[in-house]
Amino acid sequence: MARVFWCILIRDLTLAMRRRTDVLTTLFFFVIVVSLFPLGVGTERKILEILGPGVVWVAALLASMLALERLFAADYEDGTLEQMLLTAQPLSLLVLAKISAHWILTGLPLVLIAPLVGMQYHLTGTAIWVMMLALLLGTPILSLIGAIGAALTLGLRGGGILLSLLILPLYIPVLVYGAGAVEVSRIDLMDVQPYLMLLGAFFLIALILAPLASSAALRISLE
Amino acid sequence: MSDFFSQGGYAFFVWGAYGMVVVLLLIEILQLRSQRRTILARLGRLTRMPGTRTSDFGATE
Amino acid sequence: MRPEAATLMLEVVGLECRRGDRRLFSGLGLTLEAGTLLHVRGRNGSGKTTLLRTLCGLFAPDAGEVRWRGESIRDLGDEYRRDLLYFGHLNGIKGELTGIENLAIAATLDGDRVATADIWTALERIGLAGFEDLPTRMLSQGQKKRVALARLMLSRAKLWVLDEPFTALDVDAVSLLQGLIAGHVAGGGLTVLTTHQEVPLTSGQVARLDLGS
Amino acid sequence: MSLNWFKLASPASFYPVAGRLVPLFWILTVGLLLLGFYWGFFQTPDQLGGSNAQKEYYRIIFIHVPAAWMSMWLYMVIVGWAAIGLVFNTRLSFMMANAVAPTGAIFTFLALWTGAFWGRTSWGTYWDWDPRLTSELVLFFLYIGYIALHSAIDDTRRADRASGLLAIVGLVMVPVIYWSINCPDPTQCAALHQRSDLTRIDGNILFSMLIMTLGFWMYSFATSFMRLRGIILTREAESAWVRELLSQENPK
Repeated sequence: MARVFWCILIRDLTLAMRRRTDVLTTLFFFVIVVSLFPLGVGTERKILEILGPGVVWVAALLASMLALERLFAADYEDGTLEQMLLTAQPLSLLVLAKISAHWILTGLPLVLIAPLVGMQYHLTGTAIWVMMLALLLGTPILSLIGAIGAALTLGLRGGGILLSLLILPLYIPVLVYGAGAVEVSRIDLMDVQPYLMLLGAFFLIALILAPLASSAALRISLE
Repeated sequence: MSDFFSQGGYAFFVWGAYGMVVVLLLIEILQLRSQRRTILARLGRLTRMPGTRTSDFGATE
Repeated sequence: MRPEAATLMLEVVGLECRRGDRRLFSGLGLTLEAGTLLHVRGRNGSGKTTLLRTLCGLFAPDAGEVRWRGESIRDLGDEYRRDLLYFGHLNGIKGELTGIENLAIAATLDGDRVATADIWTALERIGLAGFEDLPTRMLSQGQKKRVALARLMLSRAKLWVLDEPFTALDVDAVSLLQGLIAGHVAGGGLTVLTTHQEVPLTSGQVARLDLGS
Repeated sequence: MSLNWFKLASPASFYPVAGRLVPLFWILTVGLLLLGFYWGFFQTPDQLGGSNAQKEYYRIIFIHVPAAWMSMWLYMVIVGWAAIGLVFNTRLSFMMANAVAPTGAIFTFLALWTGAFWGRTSWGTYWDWDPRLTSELVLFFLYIGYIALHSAIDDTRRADRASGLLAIVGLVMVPVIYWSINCPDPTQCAALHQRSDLTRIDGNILFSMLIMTLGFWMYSFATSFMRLRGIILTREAESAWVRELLSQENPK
């Protein structure tokens, strides 16, 4: 089991390393969106402090959404996905490995760059730490839920737009508690705990259910 | 009668809400009627055209 | 013939498949015993590929079922897929990875532990000596197909389902593939394939199925 | 063998049944809606007008609540049929789900629209980020997503199954979304909508609300069956019974 998981994980990471630009585009999209906001709403420190958490989370949502389209697309086009469906391995395990690789490539960089964008919004040191923690718990949920949508819209014309239509409403809970955690951390750090625990609970539930739903969706899409 | 239409000064809101219901439901009904006519017309053309039965063959061994 | 090999059997019972709103075939039944090759023939759009995908369990039939060793493949699930090797229109190899890497991953996913030396040998036998560690996107169409076909040598699957395996192959590769299939069937395996070419098979039984005559 | 027969014959045998039921549902719809309208507007002046605290804008609730109920109920119906279709691989159940979806989307939109008018008169604003309003909006997105996904896929079977799975995923997510909007602070929940308690509502108001709901329900049956007949005809266009039916209806 573990051998197969690592095999797919390393395979996807290797593939990404041989096509590096794909990884960087997501990251730069995130940075650009976050940097554009102050130009639109004004650069006043007070406004930015209030908007910061929400903006960062909305940008993270959009960035992970953009990357999702390619989660299964390449494997679908060259037939390797079809072969994965025909192996004697549980498909949800393979899907989980692919989602993990996808998160390492598109979610983790967002977590790591968070301090930088946090400073753009004058967030305090603690708020930045909370934001990183919330992103660390929240971005995997985005990848997990998004994988279902990516599997459903596989190979469709205009799949990217459709994908955002299907998946963005489902991201609401992550957005509410992810941004909420950073928000309350500015008042009292002790209030942060229930938010993070909720995100953690969502993550565990998504970790169990999303690979099952995604593999069911893949079997439908590859019929 | 005008009392009925004025709805105690809330005419815009009451009739705005009811009006939208009536409009949307009517649109749906009309759309369904025209859709049915389109389908029947298309199927009618198909049946009159010979040699369109591409299915209905069984596999032989 | 070993006793367990005698139970190897692929059965198709009352199969009906639709594609979209169109019925491709219905009431299809056949039995394929160990050591047999089934050649599926038919015009374009007669449902050859759909039939093959149904045999693999990729496509759920609208009626009827496929049985392997007497059990429905839906119930067998992963157990059936362990015995199965499918070769479709797409090669199923990654252009960014080398032939060696592609085959090693495929073997791992099949649950086999294949030594790297065996992969080198397989690639050499299929005529790709010297190309083993190039990214496969640098290879020609036919060479890519050869990489994919090298899986046939490494796999221990009992049932091969091959959809148009001979296209884009040169004469040498065609005869090599024919040899592989003949060897597989002679060794008690089963093969289902579609091709527009005639397959001269020296040993074993060849059954034919014509779709949409 | 009987199951096999059932599967194949279902669309063919259901088509005429639905055809006979459609006029019946239309009669019920018109009757119930007229009764509900009459009761809501002419049997409730004591409660709504004059010196009473309840204002006449309260009449919006006779369509707002039924529309909201129907929007949720029809989504459940879609999920139910989709689940049956995915488990038993029956084509008719997916057709049912598809036939219901547009009507459900319309009721969701109407619930939002009438809710906005209701909100303007009672809270003083057309829109507020109230949990129920926001959840209804999310439900609207789910309907749109269902319909969009279905129409984006050319292969009907894949379209049926994919959108069915999406509907089920949506059903799992709706409570979580509702809860997250309702309790943005996990330690305490706030709600603008007062908790609804049907027993506290005046009998006449409740009566017209329920009659309107029944009317909308019958309307949903009527439109869904009409749409279903269209879907069956389109999908079964090549089968013998449709051809026979057509040659009977318009002989050459």
